[in-house]
Amino acid sequence: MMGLTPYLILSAILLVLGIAIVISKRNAIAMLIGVEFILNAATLNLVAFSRHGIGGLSGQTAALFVIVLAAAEAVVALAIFLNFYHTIATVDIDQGDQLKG
Amino acid sequence: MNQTANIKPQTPLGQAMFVCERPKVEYRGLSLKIVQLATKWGPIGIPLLLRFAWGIFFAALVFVIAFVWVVGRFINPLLPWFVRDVVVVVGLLAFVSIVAIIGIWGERKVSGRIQSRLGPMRTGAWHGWAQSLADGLKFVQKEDLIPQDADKPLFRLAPYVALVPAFCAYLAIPFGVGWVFHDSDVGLLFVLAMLAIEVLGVIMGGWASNSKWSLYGAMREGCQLVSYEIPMGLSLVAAVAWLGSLSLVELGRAQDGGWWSWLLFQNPFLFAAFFTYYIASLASCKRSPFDLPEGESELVAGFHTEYSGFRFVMFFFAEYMGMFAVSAVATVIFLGGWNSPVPGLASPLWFVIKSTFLVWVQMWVRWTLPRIRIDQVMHACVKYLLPFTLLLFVGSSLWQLYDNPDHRLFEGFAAVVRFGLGCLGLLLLGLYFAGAAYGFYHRNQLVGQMVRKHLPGA
Amino acid sequence: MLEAVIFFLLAGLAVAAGVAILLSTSIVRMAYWLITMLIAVGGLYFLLGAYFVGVIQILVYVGGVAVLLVFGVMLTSRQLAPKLRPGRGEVVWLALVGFVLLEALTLSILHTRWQQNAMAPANSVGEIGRSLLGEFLGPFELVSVLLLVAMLGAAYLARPKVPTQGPQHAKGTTVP
Amino acid sequence: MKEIELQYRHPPDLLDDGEIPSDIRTEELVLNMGPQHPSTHGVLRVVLQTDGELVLGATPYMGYLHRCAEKIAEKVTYRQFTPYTDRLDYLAAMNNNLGFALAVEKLGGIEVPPRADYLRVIFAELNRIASHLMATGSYGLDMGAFTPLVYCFREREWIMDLFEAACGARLTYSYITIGGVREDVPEGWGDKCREFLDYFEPKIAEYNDLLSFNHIFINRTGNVGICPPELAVAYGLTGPCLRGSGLAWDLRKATPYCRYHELDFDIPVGHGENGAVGDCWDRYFVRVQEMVQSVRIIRQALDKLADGPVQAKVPRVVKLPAGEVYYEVENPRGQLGFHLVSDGGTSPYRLKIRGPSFCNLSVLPVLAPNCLLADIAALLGSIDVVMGEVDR
Repeated sequence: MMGLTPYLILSAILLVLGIAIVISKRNAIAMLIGVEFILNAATLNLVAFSRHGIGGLSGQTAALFVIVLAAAEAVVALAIFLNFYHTIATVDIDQGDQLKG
Repeated sequence: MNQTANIKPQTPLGQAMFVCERPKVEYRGLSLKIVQLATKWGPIGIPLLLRFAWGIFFAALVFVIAFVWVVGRFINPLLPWFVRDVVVVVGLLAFVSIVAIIGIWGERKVSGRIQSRLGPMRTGAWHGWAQSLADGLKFVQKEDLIPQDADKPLFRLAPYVALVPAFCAYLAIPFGVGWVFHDSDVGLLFVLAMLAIEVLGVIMGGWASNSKWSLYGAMREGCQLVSYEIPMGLSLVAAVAWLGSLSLVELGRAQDGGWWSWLLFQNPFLFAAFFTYYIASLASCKRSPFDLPEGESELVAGFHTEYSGFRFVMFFFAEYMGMFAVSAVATVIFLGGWNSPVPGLASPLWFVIKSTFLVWVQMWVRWTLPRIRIDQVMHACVKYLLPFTLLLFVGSSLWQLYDNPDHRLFEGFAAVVRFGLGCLGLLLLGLYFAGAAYGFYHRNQLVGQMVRKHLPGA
Repeated sequence: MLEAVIFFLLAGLAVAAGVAILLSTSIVRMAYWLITMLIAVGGLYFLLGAYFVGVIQILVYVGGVAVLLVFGVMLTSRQLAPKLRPGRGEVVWLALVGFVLLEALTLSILHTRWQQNAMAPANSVGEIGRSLLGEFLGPFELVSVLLLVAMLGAAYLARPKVPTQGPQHAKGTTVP
Repeated sequence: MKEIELQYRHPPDLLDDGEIPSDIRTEELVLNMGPQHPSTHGVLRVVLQTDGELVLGATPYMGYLHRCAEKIAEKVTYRQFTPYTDRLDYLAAMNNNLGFALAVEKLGGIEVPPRADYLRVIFAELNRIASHLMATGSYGLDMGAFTPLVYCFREREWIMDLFEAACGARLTYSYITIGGVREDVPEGWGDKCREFLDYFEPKIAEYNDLLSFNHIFINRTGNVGICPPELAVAYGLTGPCLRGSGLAWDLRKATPYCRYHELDFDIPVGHGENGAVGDCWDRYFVRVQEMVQSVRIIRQALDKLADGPVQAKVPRVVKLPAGEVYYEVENPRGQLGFHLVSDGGTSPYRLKIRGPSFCNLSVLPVLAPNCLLADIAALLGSIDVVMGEVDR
């Protein structure tokens, strides 16, 4: 039986990786990928807590909420990126500093 | 040395068969040894193999299944759990391979009969039964071509991504009570999830090929699959809400006791949900009339345009496994799974018979209908199928709310409707068998005089 | 023992995916590495006994979000792809900040005294369903509304920019 | 010539409110359809400009099957050119033979005996049925329905057998030659032919059930690639493509040759039952109806077939007087014209062939814009080109 700690450390690593991806990439879709990493790190935490008797099943329920929110977020973000791409023909977010669309 | 000496057969067998040596082609890939052997011994070896050795191979597979059955049923408690798991997985693999092999052969025979042809007749002793094995042998020999500008790792990976989840789906499908690898309480969702991963392999292959036709195929696949998963899931949710479980074993067990207790006949909404599920499942395993991702008259071969040899076969296998998997889900959820039409004869055989019937209907549809256009596919899903399945879900839930002893009048009405639906189902089945019998009796007339002359035994 | 092996396999896969994304320059590869990570995390959910969450992770994330993402990549990555490699100075800063953050998190995790009482993996689907419609009914409804809003918003954002002309049938035909 | 302003959109019932499906609009892509593509019916290459699934423009490129048939004609005798006509529209070789023979006979003033004339009608119409069977069947294949093709081949096989009995060949017959037909049909051939017609006529209803009135098929072809009559005339469309646009123009009625004026038949035209007049479904269905009319014609011609010679007295090496003639016949795909210039020698001074497929194909760039990718297959199939005739 493995304890809680490995899961928490893994989730910390995933979180840091996600932050690094969001910071280092200029491509909007790559940044979205980084955000997914961060969300998954959080979800993993929640599920691990739930398994190890902290908060009962509400951890899993919250994980479900996170997954649903991530889906909604991905959809809206992709719609924005496609729009962005149609307007200025690139997904480089450095180009998106103008308010005119 | 003159020219004729070069093309003279080198091996004694080749000389005996008067077969010229094949031109020296540089083969790459895994199958080099097989190609060399086949080139050397092919002219005699392959016919011999097809006559005898494949029979032995088949017998070996049957033996493996029998072994698995014995081990899984009786010696199971005596063995460590991982031995049981390994044995069951090997047995499932054998079963799934046979499903795909027989499916491919069956598709060709079915299409032949529908089109007043005979289909494969020569390979193997009886009705070309070894045809797909021979094709498999041929595909193994083919060069494993990878386009120069392809994304090579993804190109190599894609067939596995398509094939492995299609197999994994079988891990949760129960063939009977106790005849399941893992009875999970989320078995249905697991099957759906695995079938959803399969899509990724197709998209991956289509993108990695770096061919425009493949890309079109991949994009169509993405569009179609993501859209049709929703009506497919909603139709299943109507059924799941009726029985209140996500476990396929529970769902099957709840339909015990005769055809009138099958979920299909419980209320009109579920009756319709079976058909919406079936249509959506056609779309989700790329079967005609939804075979746009590989529509050969529009996109040359769609996502597998650039694939050859064994990787192509893997896509093919994945398709046939997917066909059987969605039919198996339909069988378990709507058609009572392994339960027999009359109570007390439940057996995995029933499950296989019902699923095979649904697979046959898929083939029947494929060889009858033209292909739908992509915008019509999306409109059919979003405008008609999706609202309709939502309606079915709501209707089924409401029906369940009132179909209880508190509402005596409605309960009587529901019983009448249930009886009527059961009769309707029997009538449909009877019509089908009557039509089949009529067609069989008049087969010569349907086939036509020209062909009749050449039919064996005419 | 077996659980540990599987855990380290899946965890290694997830971390490898993250590192590969950091190092990769091809956006499609990144998307597929993301899928690898998602499947690995789904496997970890299975390992934790949260079958329902794991299946939903694969069904929604891999079957829906990831396919959508790959789709978006296909639509946008053909040309004019922005340069994906960060500058040298950025890498140094990134490594520094990442290391500090990771160190802080790991230390705090290791030094906290978690009260662990492991639960057996229960038949959790029914329980989750009950808690969704009982304890978490408010958030559940909110999420439903949010999904609707997201759907409408996405449809609005992705609407065609060019106003499409109405049908013009053969009336405008002129013949030489 | 004024520029033709045509802006075709998908009709309201197929796409929402007649708009371009803008949600699948991405960015332009040049797509080479062919020369090796399953639905280009040969070695046609169509360069498509696509925007996602939407086709913005299509340019046919041809010449992959060019065999200098017209130039060869100047080097061979008139009789020797007959086999070359087989290779023009290889699905309707009898009709090609007939057109060339009629042109030569017109210039040379050769009278053909009546039995040969009726035989010519019978064989031309049988070949029309065979050609239309191939066209409708492969149109089903273009739409993704494989089975009608095999059924059509089954019937076509019988016609091939009839041809084989008469002349020994199954695809390139060279049966209708200058001055009549090469030899008389064998004993009992007429009864075999009647047997085939009795068998074939009910089968057409079967194809209608299976394909023509199939809901999916109608949705795929109705209202797609609408070619109004003015456009059809402007682009010189002939044959089923013209009649599909609603114009009842058929050379067998307009300028009867052989004995068509003695035979009773109708000209089927497109009425736009499942969409607008001149859509793909109309062009397709005109072919189906023409098969019925051909059966009628063959029955009458078989009734009128009397004993007699089948070959006029024509010297072995035909020598035509100096002059020129243009003769057109109604081929399955349209009007096949031979412009023959003779300087009095034993071979043509110049022979210009008007291939119907070539002219019909010219309308593709006009009809293709704002179709979907799948509609290109529908369009090409309904125009029904044979590349042997386009490239000559």
